[in-house]
Amino acid sequence: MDITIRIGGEAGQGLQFIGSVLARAFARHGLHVFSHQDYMSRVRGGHNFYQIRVANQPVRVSKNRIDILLALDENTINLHRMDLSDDGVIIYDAAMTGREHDEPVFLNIPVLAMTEKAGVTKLMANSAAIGAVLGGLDLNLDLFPETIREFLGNKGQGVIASNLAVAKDGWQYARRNGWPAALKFSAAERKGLMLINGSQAIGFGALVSGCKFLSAYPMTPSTGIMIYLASKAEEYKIVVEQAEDEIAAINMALGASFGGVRAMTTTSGGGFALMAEGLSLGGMTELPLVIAEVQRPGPATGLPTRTEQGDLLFVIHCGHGEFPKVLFTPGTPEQAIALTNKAFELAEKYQVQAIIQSDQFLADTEWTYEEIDESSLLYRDHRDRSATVREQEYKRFALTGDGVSPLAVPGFSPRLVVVDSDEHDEEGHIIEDGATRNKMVEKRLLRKLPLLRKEIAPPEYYGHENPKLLLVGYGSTYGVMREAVAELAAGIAIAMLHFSEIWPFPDPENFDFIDVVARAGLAVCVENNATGQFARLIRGETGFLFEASIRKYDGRPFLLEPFLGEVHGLLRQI
Amino acid sequence: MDITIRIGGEAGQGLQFIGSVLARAFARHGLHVFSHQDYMSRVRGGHNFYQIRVANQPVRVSKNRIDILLALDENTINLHRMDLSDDGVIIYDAAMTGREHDEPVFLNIPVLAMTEKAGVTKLMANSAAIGAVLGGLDLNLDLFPETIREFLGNKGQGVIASNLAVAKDGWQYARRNGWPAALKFSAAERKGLMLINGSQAIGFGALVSGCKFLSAYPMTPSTGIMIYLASKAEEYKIVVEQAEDEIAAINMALGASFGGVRAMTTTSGGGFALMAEGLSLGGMTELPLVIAEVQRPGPATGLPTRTEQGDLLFVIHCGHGEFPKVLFTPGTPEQAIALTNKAFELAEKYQVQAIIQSDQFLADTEWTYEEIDESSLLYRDHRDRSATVREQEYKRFALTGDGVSPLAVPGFSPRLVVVDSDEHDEEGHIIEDGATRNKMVEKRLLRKLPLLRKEIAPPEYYGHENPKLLLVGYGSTYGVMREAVAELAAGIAIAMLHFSEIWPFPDPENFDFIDVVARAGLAVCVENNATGQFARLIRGETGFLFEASIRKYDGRPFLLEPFLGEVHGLLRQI
Amino acid sequence: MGFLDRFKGQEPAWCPGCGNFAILNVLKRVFSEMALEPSALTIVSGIGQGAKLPHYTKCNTFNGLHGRTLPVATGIALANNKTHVIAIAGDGDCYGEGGNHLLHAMRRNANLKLFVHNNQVYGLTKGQASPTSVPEFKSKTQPFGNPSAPLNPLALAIAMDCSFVARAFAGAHNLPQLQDLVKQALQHRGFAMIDILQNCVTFNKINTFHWYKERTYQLEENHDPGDRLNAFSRALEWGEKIPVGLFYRNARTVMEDNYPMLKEQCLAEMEFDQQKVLRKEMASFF
Amino acid sequence: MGFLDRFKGQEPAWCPGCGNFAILNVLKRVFSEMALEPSALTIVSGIGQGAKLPHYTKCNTFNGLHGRTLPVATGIALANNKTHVIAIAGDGDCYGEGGNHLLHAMRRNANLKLFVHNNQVYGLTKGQASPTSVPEFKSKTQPFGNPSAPLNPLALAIAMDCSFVARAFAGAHNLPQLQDLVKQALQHRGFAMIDILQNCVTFNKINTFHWYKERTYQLEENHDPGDRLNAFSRALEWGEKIPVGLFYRNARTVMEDNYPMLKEQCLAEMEFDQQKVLRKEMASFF
Ligand SMILES: Cc1ncc(C[n+]2csc(CCOP(=O)(O)OP(=O)(O)O)c2C)c(N)n1
Ligand SMILES: Cc1ncc(C[n+]2csc(CCOP(=O)(O)OP(=O)(O)O)c2C)c(N)n1
Ligand code: SF4
Ligand code: SF4
Ligand SMILES: [Mg+2]
Ligand SMILES: [Mg+2]
Repeated sequence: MDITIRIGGEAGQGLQFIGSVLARAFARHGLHVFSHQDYMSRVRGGHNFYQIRVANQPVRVSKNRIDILLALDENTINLHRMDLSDDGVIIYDAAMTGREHDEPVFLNIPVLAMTEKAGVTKLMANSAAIGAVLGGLDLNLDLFPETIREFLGNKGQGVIASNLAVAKDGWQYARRNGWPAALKFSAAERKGLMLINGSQAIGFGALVSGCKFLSAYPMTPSTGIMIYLASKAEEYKIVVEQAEDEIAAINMALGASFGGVRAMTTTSGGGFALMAEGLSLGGMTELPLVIAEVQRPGPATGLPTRTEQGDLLFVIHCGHGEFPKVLFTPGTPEQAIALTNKAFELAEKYQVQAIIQSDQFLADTEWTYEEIDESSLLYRDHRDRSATVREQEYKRFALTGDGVSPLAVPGFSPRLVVVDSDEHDEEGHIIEDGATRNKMVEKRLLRKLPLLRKEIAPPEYYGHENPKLLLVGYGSTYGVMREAVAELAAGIAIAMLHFSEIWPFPDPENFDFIDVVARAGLAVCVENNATGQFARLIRGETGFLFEASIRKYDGRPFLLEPFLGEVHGLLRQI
Repeated sequence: MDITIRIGGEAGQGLQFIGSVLARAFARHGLHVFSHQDYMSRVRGGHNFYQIRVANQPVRVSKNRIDILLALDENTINLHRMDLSDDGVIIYDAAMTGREHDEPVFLNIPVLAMTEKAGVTKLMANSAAIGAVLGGLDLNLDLFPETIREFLGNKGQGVIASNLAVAKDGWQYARRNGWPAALKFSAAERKGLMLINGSQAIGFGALVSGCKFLSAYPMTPSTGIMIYLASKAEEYKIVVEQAEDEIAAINMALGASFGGVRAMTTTSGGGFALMAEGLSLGGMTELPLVIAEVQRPGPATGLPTRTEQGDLLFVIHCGHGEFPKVLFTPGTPEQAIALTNKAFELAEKYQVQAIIQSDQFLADTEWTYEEIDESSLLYRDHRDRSATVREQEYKRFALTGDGVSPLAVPGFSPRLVVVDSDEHDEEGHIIEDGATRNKMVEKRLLRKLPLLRKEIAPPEYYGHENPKLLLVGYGSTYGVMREAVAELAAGIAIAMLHFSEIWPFPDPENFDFIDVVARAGLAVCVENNATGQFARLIRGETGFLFEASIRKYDGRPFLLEPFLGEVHGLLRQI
Repeated sequence: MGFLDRFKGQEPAWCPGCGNFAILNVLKRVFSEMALEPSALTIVSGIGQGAKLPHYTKCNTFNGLHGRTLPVATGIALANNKTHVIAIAGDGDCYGEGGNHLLHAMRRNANLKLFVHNNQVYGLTKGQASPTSVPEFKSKTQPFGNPSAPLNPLALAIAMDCSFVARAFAGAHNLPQLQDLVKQALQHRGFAMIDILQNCVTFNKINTFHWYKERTYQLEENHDPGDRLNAFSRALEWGEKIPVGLFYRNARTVMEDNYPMLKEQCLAEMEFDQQKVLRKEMASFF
Repeated sequence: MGFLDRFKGQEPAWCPGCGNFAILNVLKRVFSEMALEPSALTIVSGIGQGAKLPHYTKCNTFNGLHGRTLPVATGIALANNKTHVIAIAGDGDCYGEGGNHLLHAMRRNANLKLFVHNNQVYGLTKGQASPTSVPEFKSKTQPFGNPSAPLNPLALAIAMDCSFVARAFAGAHNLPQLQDLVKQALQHRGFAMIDILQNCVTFNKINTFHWYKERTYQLEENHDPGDRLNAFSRALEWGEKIPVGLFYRNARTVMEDNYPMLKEQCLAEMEFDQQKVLRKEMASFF
C-alpha cells in the first residue's frame, strides 16, 4: 500500500494542523510516512498545501500523482484535481468550499455540520476531517487524543474530548459513505515508528551534542531549529537568544564559545551572507562554532518559503582570507542528526566552524524510522577546564604539531585566554612580522586541512556496480535519487552517489568514487539549482566534467514522476 | 641606470612625504619609477619604509637589493643594512639617529643642522634629505617647488621658499661630500612621465567613467580611492558619502543607481564580507554597481596594512543565490584605469555588479608611464531617460532576448520603476509561481552569462612561444612575473600568462590559453596566498591541474630576487 | 477617477482585520489629496508584512532587503530629487535589523519620510518578539517572554534630534489624525518619522486593536513640538495612556544642503563630458 | 608588586600624548585597587586605537571585529559569569559600525560594562569623521565638513533607559573622577556605559586636550542620577560647557535574570549527560 494525500487550502485554514496530526497518527500506526509542504510567504489566504505519502514500506520522496485530495476550498479542487489518480477520491465539505460536486470521485463530508451538531467551534471541523481520513483508511482513533494533545498543548481535557467527538463522527461518516475500497490499509499489527522532520533533526542533533547556546535571528526556513531548541531550553538549560541581527547572532555565538560552551547559530542564505565577516573571525580566533544554513531560493529575498540548493559554492568559499571550515549537506533527517553531532565534534576537536547546509524541502519533510542508530553519536568535551594550571603555563595559540592548540576556559584557572582578530603570536597578541604570520597560517590552516580531510566520510553509493546511468548529487536530493534507482533498477543498470560530507572534499583514498563516476556509462549531476554548482565543485576537486545534468530552479523540490521522466529522457540519449 | 632607494623610519617621521616627493620628482625628470610601501597599523612609532626604484627604462617590481638607504632612525640602519649593494650608500643624520657611523658606506648629512641654520622648523629636515638625494643623483631642483607644493598644499609661499632653501643646502652637501660616483643619472634631456598608484588609478578610472556617487566606509587599504574621488567631488559634482557601515554603503550605492546615476562602493575583505547580502540584492534587482575590493591579509582583521591575494574565490562566489557578476583583477595602474572603465560599462550595459579586485601592494605602488591610451575609455549612458513614454508602456523586468530590460530613471517620466528583492514578475511585483520564477532566472542569469563571457578579454601572454617554463598568475603579481621573464629570457625559454579579466572566466575560443598552459614544459601558478585559490579556479574552469606553484602568504609582496630564486629552484627540478 | 483607483495596486496578502489596510488607505488618500502622480512617488521598503505596501499601491518602488530600507532611500534621495522618497518599514525591520541605519539617517536628516508599521511583533515570520514587544510577550522563540526591554522609538528619535517625530495609531477613530500627520511629514523638508501603532490580529494578542484604542489619546492642542525636553517627557508616557500626534519638530539643515554640488541640479540630471575630465585630470598626473 | 607591574602588557603603539594612555592607567589602577586578578577580567574590544587596550594590560581578551564588541561581550556574559566582562570600543566602533548592537545591548541590560574611547574621529584609519565629529570637522573624506549632525551618546543612552550612563574626560585633572566612575561601573550590576572624551593629538585638531579641559566640569554633588528627565536635559548640554560624571542610573532587571536556566550555575559550569537526553528525547519522536 502506498497512498499519497494532499491537503490544500488557504493559509490559516489549519492544513498545517491536519497534515501534522495525520502524519503523526500514521507513524504511530506503524505506517511509513514522507510528507512535504508547499506554502506561500503570507499568513492568511493564498494557497498552500501539505502532502503526505503513507505506505507499508519506507518512502523517501513525494509523488505528483495523488490518491486523496482533501480540499478546504474550491481553489484547491481546481488546482490539484488533474493530479488525482484513477481510483482517487476528493474529500471536501460543500458547506465550506461553497460548491457541490456530484461526480463519483467526490466525497462530500459535512464536517462543519458535525461541529454544529456537537455544538463545538468550527475550528474543530479539521478534527472531523482527520477522523474521516483515518476512518476511510481503516485506521482506528485509539491514538487520536494523545496525538492532538501534542498540537493543541495545554488546552485542557474538554477541548480534546470535543475534538475526539467530531473526529469519531467524521470517522464513521467516511466508512459509511462510499470511501474507495482501494484506499485502505490492512489491520495488521505494526510497531509505532519515529516521525521527524529536517528542522527537528538538526535541533535534536544539537541537543544531544551538548549545545548550550543558540543565538539567531528568525529567518524562514531556518526558524524551526531555533523553535525546537527554545522548546527544550528550560529542561536542558540552554540559552536561546534572539539577536538583533545576524551579525550579532554569530558574534554572540563566538562569544559564548569563547566563554566555554558549545554554541550554534542558524539562518538562511541572506542571514548567512551577513555572517560572512563573523565566519572569518571564527577562522582567525579558532573558536568552535556550528552553523546551520537552511537554503531558500535567492538571490536576495527570492522565494522565502520555497526550496533551492543555490548557496553551495558561496558557503564553501565564504569569508575573506583563508581558514579551514567543514560543510555537511545531509539528505535525510537521519543524516541530519548524525552530521549535526559530527559537526559539533569536529568544530570543537579542530577549533573550526562546521556548517550544516539544509534547505526548505529537507527542513519541512517528515520521515519515519523504526529507530535511529545512537552509537555513532559522540560527546567529547575537548576544552581544557582544569583549574590548577598557572598563568605562565598557557598560550592560547601554542604552535603544536597538528595545529590545534589547547582551548582553555576564561575564569576557570589563573590562565589568560587571549584571542585576536588581528594576526597574533602564540599568546594571542597582535603581531606584524612575516615570520610569525607564516607560522600561524601553517598552524591554523595548512596543518589542520589534511587532518580535517581525513575525518570526512566518502559519499554513499547505492545500486548497480557497473551502472549504465549514475545519478550524482548531494543534500536534499537524496530521496528522489534513491527511489529513482529503486524504481528503475529492474529495467537498467542504475546507481546513485550521494555526498553528505562535502567540505573538505572527501579523499578518494579509501573509496575511489572518482573512478566510479568516470567508469559509469553516463554520470548525471542532479542539483536543485540553475548553474550546476555541484558539478563545478566536482570538476574543481577531481577534474571530472559532467556531460549530463538534471537541474530544477523553480523553487520546488523534485517529485518522483517528473524526475523519472527526466531520467528516461537521458536514457534515450545514451 | 637602475637605482633602488629605501627610506626607513618611524610612523610619523615623514617618510611618506620624502618618498612621494622623490618619486614625483623623478617622474618629472623623465625617469621611470616603481615604488612600494611597507607600513604598520599604527600612526606613530614602529618601523615603516618606502622603497623607490628609479631607472632609465620602465620598471615594474621592487628589488631586495638596495643602493641608497635613507635612514631616519638607527633602527632602520640595523634592519636594512644587510640589503645594501656593494657600491651602495647609507644616508643619515647622526643628530637624528643619535649615533655616528664612520664606515665608508655611511654618509652623514646634517639635515637637522641645516634647518637650524636656516632658522626653520625641524620638520623641513625632510626637504633637506630630499635635496641631498636629488643632488647626489645629479638631478636639479628646478621642479622641486611645484612638486612639494602639491604635498604641502595651501601652506603659502614662505613655507615653500624655506623648504627650497634647506633642500638646496642638502643638495650641495651631498654633491660635495663623497656621494658614490656610481649612483648618478646622466644629465640627458628627458620628457616628464606620468606617475600614478593603484588607488589613484581606480579613482581616476571611476572619474572618467562618469561615476557620480560613492558611498563607502573607510577601510585600509581601500580608503585611497575614496580620498581621490572626494578630492574631485566639488569640481566634478560627485557625491562621496561616508556610510555608517559597509551594509549601508552598498545599499546606498544601489539606491543611487536606482535613482539614475553611476554608483560605486569601495572596501577591503572584511567590509566586502558585510556587503555579501547587498551584492545579492544587486543581482536580484539588476542594478548596475561597481565595487572595488582592495585586499589585505585575512582572515578577520589580519594584517590591516599589508598585502595578500586571499579573497579570490570568496569574491567570485559571494552572495547567496545565483546571479551573474564580473570580476577584474588588474596588475598595473594602467590596467586598473582601463578595467575600472570597463567595469562601469559592463555593469550598466548588462545591469550587473562589476568588481575590481586589487590589494594593498597594487594600491600603494607607484608606476610611471609616458602616456596612457585614452581611446579605449568608453562612456555610454545605457539608462533610458526619455521623458515622453507613458506609464503603461514600461515594465522594469520586461522579458527580452538578451535578458537585459530597459532601465528607466524614476521621476523622469510617467513610468513607474519597480524593483523587488523578492522574485517578481515583469513589472517588478512579488510572485511565487514556478513558471514566472523560471522565466526570471533565465532572463537575469542564464541569458546574460554567455553574453558577459563574450565581453571578457583573454589573458595577456608575454615571452617565448614554446616556453620550458610558464608563469601563470593574476592581479598584482603582473610586475614580478613580467620582469622575471625579461630577466631570464636570455637563459631559458620562459613566458608568462597574466589574467586581469577573470570572471566570467575567459572563453578560450579566440586564444586557446588552456592549450598554451597544457603545452608548456612546466606551468607554475603564482599567487600571493597560501591555498592556491587561482590554481583551484583554473582547474574548475579548465580541468588543468598545476604541478608547480609559487606562493607567498606572509603579508608581503614578491620581490624580484627572491622570486627569481624560486624560479631557479623550479628549473632545477625540471 | 477616485484615489482608490488611481493608486490601486496588487491585491493585498494581509490577514483580514490587519491594521496595515488602514495605513494603506490613508496613504492613498493623502497622495490623491496632494494631487501627486504615482511617478512623483518613490516608496522604499524592506521585508515584512508592512513592507509589502508599495506593491499594493502605484509608485516607483524599491522593495529591498529586510532592515536596509533607509540606506537605499538615502542613496535615492542623494541621487535624484524628482520624487517624494518614502520609506516603509516594520518594527523588526527598522528598530531590529536596521537599527544602525535609523540612527544615522536621523543624523543625516536627508529629505525622506519614514513610516514604521509598529505591530510590536515579527508578523511575516510568524510571531517572534520584536524590539518593541512587551516583556510579557511569549512566543515559540521567547518561551519566557521578551528578555529585552522594549525600545521606545520616540524617545530614541528625540534623543537623536530627528527633525520630525510623531506617533499615530492605525485605528478607525484615529485615521484623520494619521492622515494629517502623513501629510505634514510629506510637507516637512528633512527626515520625518512616524511610528504607527498597527494591530496584528494573528500574532499579537496583547497589543490588540482595542488595547491601542483604549490607551491612545491625542497630544494637547497647545503641545509645543519645538520643546525638545517636554517632547521627551511625553515620549516616556507609555502604559495606561499613550499619547499620539506630533511630538517634536526642528528645522535642522537638510543633508542635501551640506553638499555644494547638489545646489543647482540633482545628480541624475547632470550631463557628463568625459573628454573634459580626461584632458584636465590626465595632465594632473604628470 | 605595584599595579603597573601586575597589569603590565605589551608596549602601547599609541602616539605620544594620546589620551588613551590615561585611560589605560586608570583601568590598571582600578583593577588593582579592587584587588582583581587578571584572570578575573575579560576585556572585549573591536578594532581601532582604543581597541588595542587589552593587549596593553593583562586579562582574558577577545579582540574581535570592528564594531562587534557588544555581541561578543553579551555572548560571553551569558555563557560564563566567572569574570568581569568589559567592552572597550571607539566612537566609530561603537556609535558607527556597531550602532545597532549598542541599542540592543542597552535593551538587554546584560551584566557588562562599556567604555567608549570617544576622540570624535577615526584614529586608526587616519582621521576620517566619526559619528561624534563636529560639523566643522574637515578631512580628506569630508572636504566640506561632517555632513551629518554629531551623535549624542548620553542622550541616546538615557532614551534607551540604559542602566548606568556616565561621561568622563581622560584628562589629568579629571582622572580621579574617571577612576571613580570606572569603579562604580564595575560595581554596578547591569549594562554600564561610560563615554570617555579622549584627545587624539594627531587627527583631531578641533577637540584637543585643552578644548576638553576648558569645557568639562563635574556634575553637581546633588545631581540625582535617578531623575531620567533631568539627566536627559543635562545630556543635551554640549558646547561652551560640557558636564561630566554619572548622569543616569536605574535598577532594571538584568538580562541574565530573565533566563530561568541561569539561576544556579553559569552555562560554562554545567555538566552534560548525553545518555539522559537521548533516552528521553528520542522517545518523544515516537
Ligand atoms: C537578513 C534577513 N533576516 C531575516 C529575514 C526574515 N524576516 C523577514 S521579515 C522579518 C521580520 C518581520 O517583522 P517586522 O519587520 O516587524 O515586519 P512585520 O511582518 O511585523 O510587518 C524577518 C525576521 C530576512 N528576510 N532577511
Ligand atoms: C568591517 C570593517 N570596516 C572598517 C574597518 C577599518 N577600521 C578600523 S578602525 C576604524 C575606525 C576607528 O575609529 P574608532 O572606532 O573611533 O577608533 P579610534 O581609532 O578612533 O580609537 C575603521 C573604519 C575595519 N577594520 N573593519
Ligand atoms: S500576520 Fe499580523 S501583520 Fe501580518 S498580515 Fe496578518 S495581521 Fe497583519
Ligand atoms: S592617532 Fe590619535 S587616537 Fe590614535 S594613537 Fe594617535 S593620538 Fe591616539
Ligand atoms: Mg512588526
Ligand atoms: Mg575614535
